Amino acid sequence: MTTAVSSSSSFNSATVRRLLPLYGVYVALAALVLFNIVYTDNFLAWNNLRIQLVQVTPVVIVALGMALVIGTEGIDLSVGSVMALGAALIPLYLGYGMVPAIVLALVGGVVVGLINGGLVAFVGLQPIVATLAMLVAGRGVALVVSNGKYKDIRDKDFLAIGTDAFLGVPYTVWIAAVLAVVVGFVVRRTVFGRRLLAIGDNRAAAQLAGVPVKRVLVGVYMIAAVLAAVAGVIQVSRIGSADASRIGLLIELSAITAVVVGGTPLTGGKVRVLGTVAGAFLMQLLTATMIANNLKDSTAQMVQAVIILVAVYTARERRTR
Amino acid sequence: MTLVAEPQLEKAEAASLRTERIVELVQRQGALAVLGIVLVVGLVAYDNFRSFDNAATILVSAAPAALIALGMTFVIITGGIDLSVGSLYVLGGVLAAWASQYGVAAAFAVPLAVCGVFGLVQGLVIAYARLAPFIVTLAGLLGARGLMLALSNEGGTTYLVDPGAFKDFGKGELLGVKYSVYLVVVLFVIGMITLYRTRFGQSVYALGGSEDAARLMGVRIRGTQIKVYVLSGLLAGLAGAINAARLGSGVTVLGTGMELDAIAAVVVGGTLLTGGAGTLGGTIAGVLLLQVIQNLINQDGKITSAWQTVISGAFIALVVVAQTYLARLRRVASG
Amino acid sequence: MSAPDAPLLEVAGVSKQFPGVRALDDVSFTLRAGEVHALVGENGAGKSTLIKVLTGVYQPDGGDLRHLGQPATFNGPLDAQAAGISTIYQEVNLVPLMSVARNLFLGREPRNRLGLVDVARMNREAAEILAGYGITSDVRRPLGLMALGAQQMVALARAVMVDARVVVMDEPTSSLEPREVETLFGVIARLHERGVGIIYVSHRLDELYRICDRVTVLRDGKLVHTGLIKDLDRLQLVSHMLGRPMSEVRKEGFTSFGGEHAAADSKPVLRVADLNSRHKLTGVSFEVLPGEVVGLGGLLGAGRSETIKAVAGALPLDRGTVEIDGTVVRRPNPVAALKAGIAVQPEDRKAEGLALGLSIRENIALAVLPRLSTAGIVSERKIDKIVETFMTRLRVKASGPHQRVGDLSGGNQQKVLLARLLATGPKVLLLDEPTRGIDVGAKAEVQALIDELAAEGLGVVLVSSDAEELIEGSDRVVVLRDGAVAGMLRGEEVTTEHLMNVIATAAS
Amino acid sequence: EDDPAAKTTADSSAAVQTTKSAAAGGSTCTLTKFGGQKVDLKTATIGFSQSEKEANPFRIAETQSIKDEAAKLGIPAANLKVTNADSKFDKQITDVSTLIDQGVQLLVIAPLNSDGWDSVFQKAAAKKIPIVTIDRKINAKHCTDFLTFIGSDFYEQGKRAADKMAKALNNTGTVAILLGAPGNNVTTLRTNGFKEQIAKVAPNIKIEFEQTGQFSREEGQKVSEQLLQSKPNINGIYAENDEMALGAITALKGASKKAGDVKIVTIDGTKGAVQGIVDGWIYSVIESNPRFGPLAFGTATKFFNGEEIAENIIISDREYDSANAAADLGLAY
Ligand SMILES: Nc1ncnc2c1ncn2[C@@H]1O[C@H](COP(=O)(O)OP(=O)(O)OP(=O)(O)O)[C@@H](O)[C@H]1O
Ligand SMILES: Nc1ncnc2c1ncn2[C@@H]1O[C@H](COP(=O)(O)OP(=O)(O)OP(=O)(O)O)[C@@H](O)[C@H]1O
Ligand SMILES: [Mg+2]
Ligand SMILES: [Mg+2]
Repeated sequence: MTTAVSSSSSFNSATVRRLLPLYGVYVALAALVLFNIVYTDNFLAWNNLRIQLVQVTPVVIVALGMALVIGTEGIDLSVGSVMALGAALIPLYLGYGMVPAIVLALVGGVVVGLINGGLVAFVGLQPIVATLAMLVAGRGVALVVSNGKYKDIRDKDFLAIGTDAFLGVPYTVWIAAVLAVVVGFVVRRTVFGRRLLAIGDNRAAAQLAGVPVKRVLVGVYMIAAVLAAVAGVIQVSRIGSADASRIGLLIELSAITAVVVGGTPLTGGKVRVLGTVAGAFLMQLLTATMIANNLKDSTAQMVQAVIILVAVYTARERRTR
Repeated sequence: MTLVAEPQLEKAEAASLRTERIVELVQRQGALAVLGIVLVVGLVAYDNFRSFDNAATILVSAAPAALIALGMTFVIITGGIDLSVGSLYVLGGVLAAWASQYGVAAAFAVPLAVCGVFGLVQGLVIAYARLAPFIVTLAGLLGARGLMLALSNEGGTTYLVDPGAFKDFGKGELLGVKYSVYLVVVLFVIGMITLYRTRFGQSVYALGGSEDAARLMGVRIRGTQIKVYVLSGLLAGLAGAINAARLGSGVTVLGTGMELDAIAAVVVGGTLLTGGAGTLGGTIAGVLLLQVIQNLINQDGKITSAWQTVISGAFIALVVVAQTYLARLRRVASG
Repeated sequence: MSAPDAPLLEVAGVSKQFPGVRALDDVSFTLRAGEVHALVGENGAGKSTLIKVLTGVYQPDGGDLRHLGQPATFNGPLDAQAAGISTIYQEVNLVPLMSVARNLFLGREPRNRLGLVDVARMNREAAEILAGYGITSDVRRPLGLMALGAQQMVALARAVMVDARVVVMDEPTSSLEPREVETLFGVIARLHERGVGIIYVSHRLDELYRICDRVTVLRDGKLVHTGLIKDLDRLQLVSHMLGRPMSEVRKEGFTSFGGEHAAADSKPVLRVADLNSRHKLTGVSFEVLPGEVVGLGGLLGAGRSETIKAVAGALPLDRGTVEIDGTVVRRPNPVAALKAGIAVQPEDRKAEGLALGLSIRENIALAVLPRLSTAGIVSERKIDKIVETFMTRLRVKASGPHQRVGDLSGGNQQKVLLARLLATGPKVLLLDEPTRGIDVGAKAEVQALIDELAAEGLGVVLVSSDAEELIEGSDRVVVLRDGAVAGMLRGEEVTTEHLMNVIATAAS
Repeated sequence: EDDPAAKTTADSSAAVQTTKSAAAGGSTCTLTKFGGQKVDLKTATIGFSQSEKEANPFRIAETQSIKDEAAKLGIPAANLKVTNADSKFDKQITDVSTLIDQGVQLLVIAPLNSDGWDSVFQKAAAKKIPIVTIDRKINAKHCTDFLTFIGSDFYEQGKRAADKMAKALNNTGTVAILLGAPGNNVTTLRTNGFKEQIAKVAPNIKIEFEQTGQFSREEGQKVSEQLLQSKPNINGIYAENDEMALGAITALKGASKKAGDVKIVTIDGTKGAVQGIVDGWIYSVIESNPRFGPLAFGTATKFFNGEEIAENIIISDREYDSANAAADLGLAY
């Protein structure tokens, strides 16, 4: 955010200082894994790992989109509501089969993404405001769509997404993994990815360099919303019911935490996809550790607060100071 | 020598300056304008909306939110954000109810002290570790809630406010209006003086306007940052305390989403989330606007809870979009 | 206190290291009372860094700082200010959203008996003070609405307002128009009389010779010369700065522009007709032939930058057309303009030009990504090739293509920006202050490059506040005033005299 | 699309609440003692403040039951003012204040929290508006602050759940509790009732795990998944509402457990949970009947007719187990 000022850099710890922000999240993750291996029963059992993977999936998927948005120096608070909307849309068309229902849910995401992106890119609202409004209204729409009630899902094919596995790894985890790879590819290797980073670093300059800023921004918010909708669909298939009032509640905070802990600065111009995934895992494992060790809710929340701070502190950018 | 600018301007420029001023006024007071419209609609459409009691209810209900938004305005003008206020609000209420057994002074002092320290710690981390306020106060949100749960036996124990001066404060009225409303008014006046007429206030604007420039101009960046987060913490704690006095107990199930409501009120009031500009008058209008909308929804009584949420969200978007367009108009008018 | 003849400020053997750069290396510097001390050097020589060390913004890694003969440490600009050291930093460092008066008085607002800021008095005094600098706009309006030059004057007023013993000016004239420069020099003369020590940084040599007593030359963070300025002629000074023998340094006083280029009978490559934008432009029209450099002249705020932006599609237009090679650019926006072959170098390279957080490579490739990709996937090989080509051609000095642009010196940043423009293979180049804030060496290179590009058949529109540069560089000059064309100089008329004439008659 | 109204009316006769002990516990209150005015419900304005969004079966059934009963009594729809606090306690206080300002003559409140109603009482008392609280009790002075509480005994529900668990496990085993939302007195009472009864009747049952599932299916499932990893030998799960129990079932299926491997006892009596008994996944469901309409309006009518009203009107909740689940599925909501 700012440049320059005070203090000097010393050389002896220079390498550590340079590498810690880059790999801090992995170090923390490794430390937590070690702790669990020692203190948590059955931690290394495949079943347990599978559960952790499955549970972290929605956060990972949402955080991937969030990372892109944050890369443009934006933020998307509406992802939880989009999950709810996606979830609420599923039962409506499940009667026509699984595919139309999923497509409809994703279209819901596209629409919200268009609105978010439109408000940010064309109207010029600050992202946090635009998506805050959508956070409130989006869940309302989800509730209206679902008529205020949750619906139990009985469609076997659809539920299979949440329960079945391929090569021993649940479908949902495959989906998240593929999405992570795709998003990573988009950021590193595509025109869209480069442009997104340029916009995050200096929007005015990107504009004058002929980057179609508005189109890219709308695209980014749309991807974020569609990913959130995917997370919503996965969540429904896992729980077996679509509850618009609950699904995705507060997930925006988890996702933002995962992104930032993973080393993507909130100031834009940089996106670290693998770091984001690791950040999500770190937070997931943290919760799991505390539940497994039957910590009280109060303690759990305070511990989480401290760990977030420490993780972000190590991951922060230290250039020029 | 006095202001010599205007006489020298050509006629056309003078005219454009005038339209600019008008647009500027409308934009700055946009929330107030919308509030006016909404009030008129309410007065015309709903009989019960017109009553004095209803006005008093709106004011009393808005009091805690107004205090939180007051602190939030300072924070947002510096370009920061404080997500911890909702948790501090609950924590403040629980502490006030617990401390009320030691008298009215303790009932105010304990929540102020604890929430103030919470704000201080956040401010220190933001100023010295230079972490993003969003993340620091997000951690603060969790930490304060955790502390509140720990103090209340995981939320299971609700401390009741002791009968006495503190409870009387919650019940007391002057001219049919609760004391807390007067307290809020007084604090807003002090807040305005602080923001517009003290050096600290100037440094708040400067910090949000351009941190680098402010630093080079000799503004104590860290000091200012720390102070606004302490202020925000104190006000959230105080809001919790006056609410506890009103409710008669330290309710533990409060405050979720309160931070977003406060941010929405501040933004609707015309304060820029990017910092550097904003007014407390706008914030009051923003708080009241959101409260009045709720009230009107209740007056109607037939809007389902799902639609209520849709309306609230759409309304925030509408006001902010309108403001953005007005701001743009103003920029065009001023060249 | 201290010995009366002790230097105001003194540093001995200071060093300052940034990641990857030794910005200052064992530099010593002395400022005496009542002297105007020039601090010169190429871009990135360490001038701004030295100033920031002197004023407490940076803590040096090593070396001593003495203030009035006493060892001192400044823990921030506030400390330095308290010690009577005022600074005008290189980039205008004021708060755009705050009012002019509040900016002027920030941190030292007049207060009434209650200790509250006395706003009425503050506004009154601000208006009085600024009137002394020729600024008459409403001090209650946000500073950001003022022109850059006026903002610079506010910064100057602010720095001089207090009883400063030392005033530091880092390139104060880079955004001032001639009249304002005179005002500034008047202020400097007054300060000089009062015995204030002034540190003056500028790339404009004639200014140095006009107002400075002594000069210190930095090169690559090292002190290479310090002494009386009258003992050095320009050639010697430039040779110190560049670190090249005098014989290699061009004769002083001339730009590196060559002669005329345009072939008179060719069709215009750019035709701008009747540009109108409310409050900004009224009926601006002109043409540029292939191989021609058309200068835009005028005072600050005349609408030169606005014209450039309008042509580049970055300013909403009420009316008007932009034609490239006979084809009208429809729906003017930066993307369409770029497609049509218009490349623009904006005035403020940090705010609008470069993505400072990204690498040189990514900046150069940014505008041409579609050409370097298939089906939306970029080809790293193609990027490498184009980046290498242009880094070599423009002689960008950097540790490599992956260096962060924000860490480069001003001149090299400008070259990266130009590289990005050229990479798009434009037909028309719009250059807004292409040599602002870059050193003599880089400046010469950029000017030579403009010549070269014109010779290759590009149409160039050049904006420069440096009259000499404008006259030397342009084949024709379109003079603007208040957003409208006030006159046109061509052929023999392209002289400083004529330019001043047109501006003066138009302004009266 | 299913129509909840139609369904509720269809089985309303069977599923309607019955009081357990009309005069159990506490004092009684009459119109004269309370000091209010006689009001004819048919023409009165009545306020109903709902605490949570009508998104789960309990809240849906509760609000619907109030509306249906009002319609049945011939109260014009415009006279029944309904507000929803969206789980925000501050909002509920404001909602009720607004209802009082609108001149309601009877308040039916489903409170989000038991404490914190001082300002509402102050206001309601000034206008002598009787307050009937349903499903959760408000801690306050009877006949001054409020008229009556109609609802279940949550502590008793916990105890009954404990009895069922003891029976299911033959008095030995390890049990996990899926707690409700923290800070909620329903959670507290259902937890205390269960724990104390277990300690009394089956001291060999160990409670090894207590984590909050926030009364939600999603959280219930998540926590149960973690539970099944760290404590794979768990014998029973006590879920403090049906939603969390349904989440736990999904978790059990995911961990390849069979129906009946882990005994689940839960509270509420939603269709999904009772179906769970039929399917063999749930051992027993203690009901918490949300159909407050008839009893609430009936009590109010009696009150305005001058009859004595008890402080607590505790309803007798059904329980479902394998013996009656299939037959009584229609009674579930
Ligand atoms: N905050 C910083 N972080 C890293 N490197 C820096 C920083 N500030 C300056 N530098 C580097 O230090 C060197 C000296 O920079 P400085 O700004 O002092 O040059 P200068 O002489 O003022 O140049 P110019 O004429 O362009 O203003 C340059 O190489 C620059 O890139
Ligand atoms: N003294 C002034 N007070 C307020 N506004 C001014 C003043 N002078 C100019 N402006 C405005 O600032 C803008 C500056 O215009 P512009 O940047 O196009 O000028 P320019 O000729 O390019 O000068 P520069 O050399 O700074 O590039 C104009 O739109 C003008 O309305
Ligand atoms: Mg410099
Ligand atoms: Mg310009």
